[in-house]
Amino acid sequence: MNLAEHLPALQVALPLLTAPLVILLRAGFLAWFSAFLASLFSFALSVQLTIAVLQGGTLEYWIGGWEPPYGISMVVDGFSALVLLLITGASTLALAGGRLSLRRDIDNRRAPMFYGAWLIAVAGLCGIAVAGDAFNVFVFMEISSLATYILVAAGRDRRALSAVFKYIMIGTIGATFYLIGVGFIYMMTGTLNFADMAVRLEDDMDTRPIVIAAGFITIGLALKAAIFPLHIWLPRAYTYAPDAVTVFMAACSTKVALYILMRFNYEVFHGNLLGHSELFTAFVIPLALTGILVASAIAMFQGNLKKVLAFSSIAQIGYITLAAGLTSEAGLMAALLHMFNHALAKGGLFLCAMAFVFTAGSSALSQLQGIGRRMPWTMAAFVVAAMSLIGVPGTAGFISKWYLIVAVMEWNTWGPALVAAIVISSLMAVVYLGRFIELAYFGEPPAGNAGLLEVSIPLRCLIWATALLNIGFGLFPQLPLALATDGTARLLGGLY
Amino acid sequence: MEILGLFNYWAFAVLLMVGLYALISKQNLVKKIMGLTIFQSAVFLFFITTSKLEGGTAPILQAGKDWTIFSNPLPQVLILTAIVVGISVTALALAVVVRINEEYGTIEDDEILAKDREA
Amino acid sequence: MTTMLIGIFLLSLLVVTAFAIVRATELFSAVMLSGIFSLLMALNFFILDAADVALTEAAVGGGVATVLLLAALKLTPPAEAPSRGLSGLSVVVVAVTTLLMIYASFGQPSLGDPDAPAHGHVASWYIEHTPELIDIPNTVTAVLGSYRAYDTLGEAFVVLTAGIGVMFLLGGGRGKPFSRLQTGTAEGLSQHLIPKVVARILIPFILLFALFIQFHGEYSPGGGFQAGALFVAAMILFTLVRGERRALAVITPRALLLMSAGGAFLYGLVGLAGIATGGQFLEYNTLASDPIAGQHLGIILIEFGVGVTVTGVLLSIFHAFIARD
Amino acid sequence: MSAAMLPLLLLVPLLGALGIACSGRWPNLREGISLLTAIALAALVFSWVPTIMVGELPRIVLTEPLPGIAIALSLEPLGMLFACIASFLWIINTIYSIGYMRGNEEKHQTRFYICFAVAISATMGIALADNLFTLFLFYEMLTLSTYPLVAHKGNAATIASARVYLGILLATSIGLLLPAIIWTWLAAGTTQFTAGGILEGKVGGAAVGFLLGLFIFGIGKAAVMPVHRWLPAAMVAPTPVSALLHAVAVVKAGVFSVTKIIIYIFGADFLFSQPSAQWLLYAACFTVVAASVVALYQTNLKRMLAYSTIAQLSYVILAVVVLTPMATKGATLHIAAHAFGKITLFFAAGAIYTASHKTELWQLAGIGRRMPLTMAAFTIGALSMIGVPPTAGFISKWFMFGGAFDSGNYVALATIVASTALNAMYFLPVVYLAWLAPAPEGVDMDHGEAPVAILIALGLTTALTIGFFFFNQPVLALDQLLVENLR
Amino acid sequence: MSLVLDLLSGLLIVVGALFVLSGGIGALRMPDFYTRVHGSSLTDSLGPVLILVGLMLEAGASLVSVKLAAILLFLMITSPTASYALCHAALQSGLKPRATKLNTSSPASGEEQKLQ
Repeated sequence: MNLAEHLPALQVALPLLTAPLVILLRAGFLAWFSAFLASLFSFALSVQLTIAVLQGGTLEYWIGGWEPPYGISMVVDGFSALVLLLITGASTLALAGGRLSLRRDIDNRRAPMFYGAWLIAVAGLCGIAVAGDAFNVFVFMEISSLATYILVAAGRDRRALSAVFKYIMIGTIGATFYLIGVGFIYMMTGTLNFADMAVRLEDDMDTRPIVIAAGFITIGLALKAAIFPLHIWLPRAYTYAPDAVTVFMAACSTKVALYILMRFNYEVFHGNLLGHSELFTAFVIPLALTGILVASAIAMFQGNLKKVLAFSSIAQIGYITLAAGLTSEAGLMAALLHMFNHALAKGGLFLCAMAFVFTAGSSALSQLQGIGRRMPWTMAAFVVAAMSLIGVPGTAGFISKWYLIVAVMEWNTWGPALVAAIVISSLMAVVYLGRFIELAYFGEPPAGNAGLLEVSIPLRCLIWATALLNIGFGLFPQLPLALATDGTARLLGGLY
Repeated sequence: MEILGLFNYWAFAVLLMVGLYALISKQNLVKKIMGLTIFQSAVFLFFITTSKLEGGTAPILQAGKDWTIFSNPLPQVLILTAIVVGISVTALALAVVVRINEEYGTIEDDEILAKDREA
Repeated sequence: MTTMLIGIFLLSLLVVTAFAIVRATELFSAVMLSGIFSLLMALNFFILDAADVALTEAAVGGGVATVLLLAALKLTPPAEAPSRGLSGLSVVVVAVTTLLMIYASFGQPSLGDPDAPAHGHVASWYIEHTPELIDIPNTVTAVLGSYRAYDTLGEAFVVLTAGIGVMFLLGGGRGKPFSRLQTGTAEGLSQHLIPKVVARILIPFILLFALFIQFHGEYSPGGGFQAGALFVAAMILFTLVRGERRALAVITPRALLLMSAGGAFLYGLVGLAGIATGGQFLEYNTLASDPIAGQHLGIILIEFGVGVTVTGVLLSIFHAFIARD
Repeated sequence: MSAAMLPLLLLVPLLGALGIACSGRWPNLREGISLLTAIALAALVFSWVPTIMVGELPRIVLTEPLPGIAIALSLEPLGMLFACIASFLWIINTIYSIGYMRGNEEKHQTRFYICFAVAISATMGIALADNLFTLFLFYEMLTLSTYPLVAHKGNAATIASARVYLGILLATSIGLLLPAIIWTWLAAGTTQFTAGGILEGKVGGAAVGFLLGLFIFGIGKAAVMPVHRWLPAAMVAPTPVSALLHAVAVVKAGVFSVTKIIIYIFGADFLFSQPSAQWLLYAACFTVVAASVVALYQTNLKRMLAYSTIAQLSYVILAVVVLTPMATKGATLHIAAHAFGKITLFFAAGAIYTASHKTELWQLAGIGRRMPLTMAAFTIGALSMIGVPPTAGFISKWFMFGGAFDSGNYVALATIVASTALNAMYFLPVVYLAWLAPAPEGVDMDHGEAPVAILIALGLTTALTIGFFFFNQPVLALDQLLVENLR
Repeated sequence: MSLVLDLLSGLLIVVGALFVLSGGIGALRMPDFYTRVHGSSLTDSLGPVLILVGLMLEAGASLVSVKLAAILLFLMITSPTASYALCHAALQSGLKPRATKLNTSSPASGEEQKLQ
């Protein structure tokens, strides 16, 4: 047998099947280690997939050997590969960097369960990224969500629990809305396979149920993707989850919802639904704009580093949706690139935040005063990642912002206004990040922790690796560009 | 008759409404979960409705039985899965509620919020 | 026509029950009502020709969910605080949603409309080709176990995840991992004659029925999940009458953990076996020399896996809740 | 020399920074390394002069992250001139800093020297930038690397003004410059600096004036009013930093970028064929006069110098705008001349502060008798600012004046005359005060000259200020090249 | 013959339904908990029996009637047990029957003696 052709299936199966073994372990370290290995291997797998996609174009895999639409198919194109890289990479990074922090957050005997849930979350997200079948997406969305709830609920603060309950409720509403939408589409087309849907939808252009279905699916996924104003679950979940979990989630969980959102709207609805593009734009862009501005504004007044970053995430999601809402090739490029680059930057920032919390014991800004002088290396990396988030040239963030602005400029007469909004929000980002950086370097350390020390060397190296990635992909963005181009082409297949 | 054929959809709509309402506006967490269950069952009902075929029977092709029309098996399969997902979510949510009750001493949403604020 | 009228009657009951659930302030009565709700729902499913779904809904909604809710209520305040009337926002959201649905409904094929698109295409293909491709009577099981086995794999893992979650959050009582779970309440109802005797009589039958559902799923409604639920029902009954200590002696927490993990893992292994024997992931044709036999083997194996996982997980959840006090 | 050697100019200071970081524990070694780096860099830069003189334009593309957006370096006469000034003054500045930092027992000296080196590297990048994108990249790098320098003291007031510094520079660059660059890219399809400009026929009408505005105010470092606020705010920095800001790197980078954009992106002829671009002349004139007037009312020495800088910068812009070959030469000359003069003045101010901790003008009464050397240097610097021969200032002013006269641009003429008078009005009183006025009561006069390192630096710059009056041929030659390239 | 069977089964079913109905009414109208349970449980065990028997007559001798018989059996076992458990639980939680005066011992304790 030739494993290479089974890559898509293995990508999901590997973490999924390791999980049950992990929960049987007794010791925390073993559990962590096996979870880390599994995550590492699935990262290797997604690298393999990426190479395969770049060389051979889109891969399709028929599970059980049943031809779609009768069986379930997996489809891997540039976009999926990009998301896969994010998921597995983020998980590996968070596991590798977060060992000590997690060991402190989760007591040794519950650890196996925790890491099992972690692997299942990875598998679920990967499953969504490779899915070619609408209902299958639902199933794996639920797998990943349930696992993520567990991860968040592991936070030490009791507020993690109330946060996770809210998260469960909203997440389930989102998933169920999505299910309703899929149901409507199935009712009108009799199929669940994305490609097949696109074909069969052409027969009944915008019958009522399809329009409603589009609405339900978009809103349901917007709930999952925390698109403003449906973001209420995100800040608390990010803030009170264990720090390493936040690194993982921030880098990929909402991205995956956005991924499937764009999949559906572009591959299935656009082109098959009269005026859907206009409707989509009209629906998404105002939300995205307000999201960008309001969330950045809120972030400027938060007293907690993780909250600041969480709100900034909402703003960044706004960027992605804005770009996606332009329904233009440049817009899609920008959206895909920004997914990748934002994940890099935010991952790095949360990783540093994790290091700070690990030493200072709290993510409250007041506790982090002067941390920059105690932990120069980590802080320097933080600054680099921050610049990438702001979009300073030479960093990854700049690339996507450039594409975004260009896309917006050539959109229509409103372009300049949008550019103004983007610029303003970037300046707000300067403010809320600069605020922390300034007080980290010049603030007076609080009484308790005057003698803080740097985190361990390996973690420092990891942090710096992330920071350097931010610069590297800013100077040599060929890889994400190639993937984004491929993904865009496929998405636009539905549009023209 | 034609209109009555849509009754299932309306029932589905109303159930969805009731569930969603309980989910959003009830303060008691267990009540929220019950609302969630209703909400989801409504969707199940909807799917199964799409599977029904006039004069059909359950899609079990027994030899000797001379049924020719069978209802649509696919939505049934989907809902089997969905039901299981639903119960899993319920179980997890209940566990969280229990923990919340231990930590906060209440399962009323507004009181929990108040306690978070003062913390 | 009559079925439709019965359907309408049941649906109305369903709606009424739903309102009753929302309005009830006594959580216990709300739980009971939701049990009734699920059974009504099951009836609806049945008259809509969805035997498997009906069975599952009855087992899950009427059985497992109710037990879980009760177990949770044992640990939480039993009554709902007086709520402050309708909240504006929610009413608006809700109303909008409903109107959307009803608006949409007019474009939809009416109940049982034979030429609705849903019945063409994929569905009819299943009906036609299952006999020669898989050759088992119950098309639902065929689709569930083979055509869309991947979804079912996901289903099994959703259950496992829920189990993990509960075991992680509640553990085996305070500060103990689930595998060390033990409990104080020894006796249960064992000194009460009537329940004891009745349980003695019933449990074997329930187990028997569970096994029937498990392994007869290809021919009649049923399958791993329903069987698992029934199995759990039997075990719960046993626990009630003989006390947890006995129950945990019969199936230790560690064993429960093994079952939960093992079943799901078995399912996955079947999938990998497909690859190992030169097929695709979750392809059964290659499992045996004869494709049909392979399909049967595969379906039986995965159904078994699902059953084991469900049993393990649901029981663990039950015990985790009980041990928490 | 091959273009492949260009990146060295950036790498040397960065390596120096690394070395400084590693040798932080041993001050002598650390400062030795900084000095060594400075000298090495200057040597490298000057070794390029002959190549440029023969009219070569070495160019190298480092990477091309986005199609049409490359990080590329190239060396043309203007950049050559700027690089020479910056690298050479850096040596002197380093010597001076050693004296100053030790003299005042400043904290975090390692951080100081590191940031200093990085800043110089960024400056080199600006000098060598081959397109707007590269320019922007190093422009931001310069801003960020100088922020810690400005905030060096780290007390509340300092941080506040440092915030103003960073805020204005970042806000203008991200908010105005970046959109301007993107606009240019969308319009012209490239952002490469090309003799004669790339925008001709691509944009027209009012858009030109608007785009020009985005550029001019986007480059906050050029301190055209009203985006000059950061410069006085940055006065909280230690004197070597002020010198770096005012003479060596930052503001020069500003006017240099403006000049480069006007002549290489718009293309001078095209730009000033557009009526909508004429406002720049008046903006520059206004800044010159207004800043000088404000300087009149300053009572703090360094603030006064700051406003004088603002005025002098707009001279350069003014000269470029006047736009005869002669005036363009004047502009480039003035970049150099002002650099020498202003650095002298700042060194003097720093020397006074080090020796006597005096910052206010009234305290300087009679200080000339205590610190004759320092004040002599100060006087020469002041004269150069006013433009009295035999100082550097005279040369540049002469060319500008001539240029303005040729083009019959009487607004420019009037401005130059007026501001010269104003300069005299605010510099001469200080000189008078320092030498002739009696010492006021309550001011201790029992201090001598500043440390010797400071005096050496001071002497060097003074020598330059005067020397430039006699030996300015190389610069003129470079200018000639530049002007020929343009035509 | 079949006519007779039909009539008989119909009769049984109707009567059974009536019993169930009366049980329902009783559950609503009876004065206190125990009496309600009593009413409903009695009719619950009788009504279904009649209905099932009626159905078995309809089905004749076939697999279906076997299944029905099984259901019947389980009903006979479970529904009394259920009512027993219900009352017992109520008694445990201290709910006293609202009984008018009997002999000296209080009804509640009397109940309990019966139980042990």
